[in-house]
Amino acid sequence: MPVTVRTFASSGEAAAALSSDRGARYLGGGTLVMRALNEGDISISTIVRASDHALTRIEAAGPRVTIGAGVTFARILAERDLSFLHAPARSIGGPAVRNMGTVGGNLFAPNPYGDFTVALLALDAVVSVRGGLGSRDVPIEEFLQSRERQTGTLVLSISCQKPGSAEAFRFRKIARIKPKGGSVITLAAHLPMSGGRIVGARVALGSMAPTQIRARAAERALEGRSLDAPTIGAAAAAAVEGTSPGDNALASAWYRREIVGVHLRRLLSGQE
Amino acid sequence: MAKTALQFRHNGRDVAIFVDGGTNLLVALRELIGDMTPKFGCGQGGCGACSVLIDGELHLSCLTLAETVAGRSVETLDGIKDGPNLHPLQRAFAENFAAQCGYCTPGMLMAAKALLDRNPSPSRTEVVEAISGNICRCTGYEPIINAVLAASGGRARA
Amino acid sequence: MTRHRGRGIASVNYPIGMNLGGDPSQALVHSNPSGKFTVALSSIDLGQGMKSVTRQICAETLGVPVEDVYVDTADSDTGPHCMGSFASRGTHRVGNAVMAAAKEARGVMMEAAAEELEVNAADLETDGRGNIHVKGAPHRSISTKDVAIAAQFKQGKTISGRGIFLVPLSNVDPETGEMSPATCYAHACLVAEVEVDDETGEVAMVRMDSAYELGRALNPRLVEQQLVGGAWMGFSHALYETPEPYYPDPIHGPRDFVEYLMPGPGDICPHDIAVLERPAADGPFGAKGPGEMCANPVLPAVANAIFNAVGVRIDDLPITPEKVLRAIKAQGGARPQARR
Amino acid sequence: MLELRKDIFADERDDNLKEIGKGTQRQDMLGHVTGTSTYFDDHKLQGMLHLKVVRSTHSHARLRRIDTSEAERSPGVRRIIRGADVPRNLNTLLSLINFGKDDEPSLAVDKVRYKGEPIVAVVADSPREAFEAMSKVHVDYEPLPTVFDVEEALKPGAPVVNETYPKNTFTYYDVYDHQKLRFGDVERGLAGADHVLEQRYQMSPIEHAPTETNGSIAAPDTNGRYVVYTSTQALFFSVDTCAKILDVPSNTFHFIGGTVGGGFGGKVDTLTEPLCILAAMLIGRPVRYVFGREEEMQYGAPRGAERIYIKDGVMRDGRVVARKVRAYFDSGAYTRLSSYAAVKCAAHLPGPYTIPNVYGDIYCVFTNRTPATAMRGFGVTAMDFAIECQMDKLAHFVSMDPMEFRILNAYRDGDMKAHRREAKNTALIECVQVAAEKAKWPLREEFKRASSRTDGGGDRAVVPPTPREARPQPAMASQQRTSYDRTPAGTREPAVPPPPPPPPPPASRPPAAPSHGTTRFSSVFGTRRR
Repeated sequence: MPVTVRTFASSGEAAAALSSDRGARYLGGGTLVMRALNEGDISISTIVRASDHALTRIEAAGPRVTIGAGVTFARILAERDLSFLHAPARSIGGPAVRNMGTVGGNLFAPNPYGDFTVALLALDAVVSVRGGLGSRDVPIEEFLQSRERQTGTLVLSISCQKPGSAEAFRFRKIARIKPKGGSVITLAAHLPMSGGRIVGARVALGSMAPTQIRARAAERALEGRSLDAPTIGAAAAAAVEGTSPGDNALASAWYRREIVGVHLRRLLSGQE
Repeated sequence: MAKTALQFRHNGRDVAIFVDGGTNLLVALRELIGDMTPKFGCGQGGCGACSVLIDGELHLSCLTLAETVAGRSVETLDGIKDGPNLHPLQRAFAENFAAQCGYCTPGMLMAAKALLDRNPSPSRTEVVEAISGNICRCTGYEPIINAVLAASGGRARA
Repeated sequence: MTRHRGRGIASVNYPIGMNLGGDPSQALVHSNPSGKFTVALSSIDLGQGMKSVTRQICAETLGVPVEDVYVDTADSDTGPHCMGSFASRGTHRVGNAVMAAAKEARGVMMEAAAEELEVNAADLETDGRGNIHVKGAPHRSISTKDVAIAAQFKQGKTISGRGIFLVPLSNVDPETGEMSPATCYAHACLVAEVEVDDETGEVAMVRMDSAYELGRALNPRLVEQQLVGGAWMGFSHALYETPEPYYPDPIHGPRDFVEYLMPGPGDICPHDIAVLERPAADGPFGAKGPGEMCANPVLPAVANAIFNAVGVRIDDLPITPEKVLRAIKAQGGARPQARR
Repeated sequence: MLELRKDIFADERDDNLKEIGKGTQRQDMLGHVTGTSTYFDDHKLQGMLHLKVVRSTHSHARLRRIDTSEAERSPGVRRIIRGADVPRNLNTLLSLINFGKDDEPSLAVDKVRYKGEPIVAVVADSPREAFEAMSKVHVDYEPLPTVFDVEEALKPGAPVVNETYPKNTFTYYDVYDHQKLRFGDVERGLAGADHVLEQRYQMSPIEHAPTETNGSIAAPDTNGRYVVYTSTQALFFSVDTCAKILDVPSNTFHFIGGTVGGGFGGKVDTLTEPLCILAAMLIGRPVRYVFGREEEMQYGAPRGAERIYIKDGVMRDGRVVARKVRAYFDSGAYTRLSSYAAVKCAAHLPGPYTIPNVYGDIYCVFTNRTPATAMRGFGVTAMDFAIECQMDKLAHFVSMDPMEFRILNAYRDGDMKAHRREAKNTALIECVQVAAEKAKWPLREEFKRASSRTDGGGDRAVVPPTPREARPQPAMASQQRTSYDRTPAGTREPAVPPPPPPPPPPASRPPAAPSHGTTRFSSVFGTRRR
């Protein structure tokens, strides 16, 4: 049976169609769903699309930015007000994938993908989703914990606070292949400064667990301190705490544990 | 099973086809329109051999649901020649021996064109970034990078 | 200082062609009535340039412009037998077959020309621009086109030739391994410079300098394609590639080009190449074959460079950051060797 | 950045050629840059069907039951092909030249020997319908113990991977479980050496990763023939392999190929053509069988991994006097071409060096992984890696410059190689010298002066006395290694291989003056001995 494609004008109808049909998958940029179809995933019987403009809207003028789930990485790179997200956006795929892949889709991308989501996790983003029972806002961390159960829901947008300054947010993807490669590990750190001290440190890691996770021990080592060598050393030493990386084709769990501290130290101290 | 009617511009020409649900643009172009210039390399978005321009933007046709190009403009390697004259990028690829088996070449050329259309005189780093989604197993990339730089240089002078 | 540079070398030779059940290839060459030639093969062009190099060999042998030759391959109805495109045999084996076929066709062409010019064929020569003339008397000349027309419509000759190149089977002595595995050998030496990060084990290529001896570079541009692309594949094998990352445990095999690692355009380095030509007695115009051996010296040269940089020996391919890091930790830190 | 060093060996060349040596544009370049070069998959045939293969999910298992009844009824399915439908469902590629025994089915019947082995082929109107039908093929597996390590596979009691070779090794000359190389007395050489170094090297498997995956299109042609568009890199190899498996005359087929999107050795195995043609024969419609990328990466044959042990004896002055090699080719579950890789590997010993005592045992070993095949540098790449890492270690060991160390040991014109042929037309020394020059790597005068054309031969040209070993009795039916003509299986007469051709006469030039005459062969730099 060929796949059925259903296109809706509103995200509401799309969400309803999605939650009512086990075989339905929402088509964002296509990088996940179309690949699955090409590779013979017959569990997908329906493709759901929505032409709702809200899904591709960017509100970035104020201190809090809201990005529609259907916004592509290319559009984020074209948006001056989103410069803090340019590094994570640039780390995704090659130019074609950035023209196609969306912020919403990245939330569902399994290892070794999903690098943009690492940045959103460090930024404490909020994910607004719409399920059968209407819309709600979910903290991204909670969203990721329950990601497997989210397939029936439609992500509408992601929102987060803009970092106070360029130095306050740092992102790095460690890949074997340059300039486009899968993640060995991905790191993002949000270090809001107040009076020379870090207040509300957030460190997020990709490929260090089944989903993107926060490095809470590293955050504790940073919290309330100034970003000096001893603090950075302590955070780097704590980076591996609470992680549960796996082996895959790109690197082993052992290697990921070995280098996560090194790369966090380099990221925080601004080394290449 | 009903097919969906689909109309779009293919290399400056209006085309109309009927597609099954779930048909990707690569299959539509190759099997329904007969444009064999985009190639199947992986169907996963990893090789870039199927790269085309949609409304001037570089896309992977194998990951593009055919229906989504309705009313839009799709450009493939088949459309970049100016009548009988090769596009400067095609000339530069030839002059720099930037093709061996030739299978990645259509995608490489479209990725390079997407770059030069926006940035007529890119740096080497920008060229490297622009072709980073395209796999070449033969050349080691150096001749391809040189070809794109040569083509852009040519344009800058022109 | 966490990044260390090192240089390593390797030198290799490579056997041209296989020898199993004999190693034949055939070619057919014929002219159309306007003196344009077609070479019919069943050999494969995988990108290595089979169509192009045999075209040049045919043109040189016939003494006509390369534009007057077209190579048609591969069709089992029209192309004569060829073992295939592997074992670096294309240029050497198929090239020889094309050369033999072109010689035969040239013989007929010269006979036909001699009849038209009323001279002895032995007194004629080709100018490579589409004319045949009497040695020392360029004005007594006839174009290959007119020769072809005369042969076809007046003399009733076919300007065509058949060629085969066969390396007969050499049996292997089961006790000593005595055999004739190949007829000639290409050679290479390569110097690789790398940079090793002793905190992460990452290895970056810095540059390569190499010398390859290939008998004869029939087309230097095609040779360059092979050597540049082959060296890329060489350091790709050395540092990145494996379909079984935990070999011999078959788990976690890559499924796509993100998981199967090959260096990208951002990982390549300058490569300065010298080509030496010591003609092989049995090669077409002395040619051997650059296709395979170009990658071989890179693997050990990179491994040796890593030792020179940080003092660890990784004898297990690919040399991943993990293996380098484990080895550095095992020896208690990087031990840079004498700078070369 | 390619420089032609015309100054070197100029006296051996005629450089007054018109076309040869020119950087003429490729004949196929215009087609490549316009996208009009025609690959196998660029043929659109009316009513083309799609073939996909159900592959084993186990690395080693008995097939208790293959139930295709539900799949047969699946929408769009034209035919389900099983092993019983394949006329000659057992083959080995090199049987075309009578090397090795048929050991691999096109579709598994009783047993699968690697994960991904084809079991059933599904032919349907669309890829989607083929995928749906594949999910309805039910295979009942009885898992068997597996072996993945080449040395484990050789141990007594290891699981038998491939019953055609019950010892998990290819059989050479009906007698040996490995390919031998014997030249001189390696044990004496090692005993007499100042230092002995033994090391283990492990090559990885490698995926060819051509941008165009393996595939073919087969269609009924006029007059009862079949046209086949193919990605093969060995056209007649594929024609004759298909003729054998499908048990029809080779002129039943019209193969068209020759323009291939990269091969590197991965398109020699005729992986798709036999089933594709069989489907076209059974259904009477054009059929297309193209590997997906994951299929290409995991189940398309890779370069086989090799494990190599090298034991070298070296003198303080840097001369390598003995090299003993034991190597294992991981052939995977079937032979394909690895049997020949071992022969080519043995012939390559001891590398481009003149070493008076060389000993090699090269095994082609069967394990429960995807069968390996040829790849760029076949049989040599891994051995070069091992030998050249070893040479670097030896140079370090005797504190010699690695470049000078190689020049010292390099083979030269007139030397006797370990496979008992005279070295001719050598140029290793010159390559090292030029590479050193390019890399601004200092060499001492005497090494800059060295030449491949001098100081070879003489007592380096003789075959040293080599101890003979007792030859065991033939283990099984004889294999011919004769010419390219196939007698029907079963009726093949055991044949004694003809005697090997005599080695060429030793170099006629007078022996080089032995420097101090202290060792079995005169070192070019004997005066440097400490």
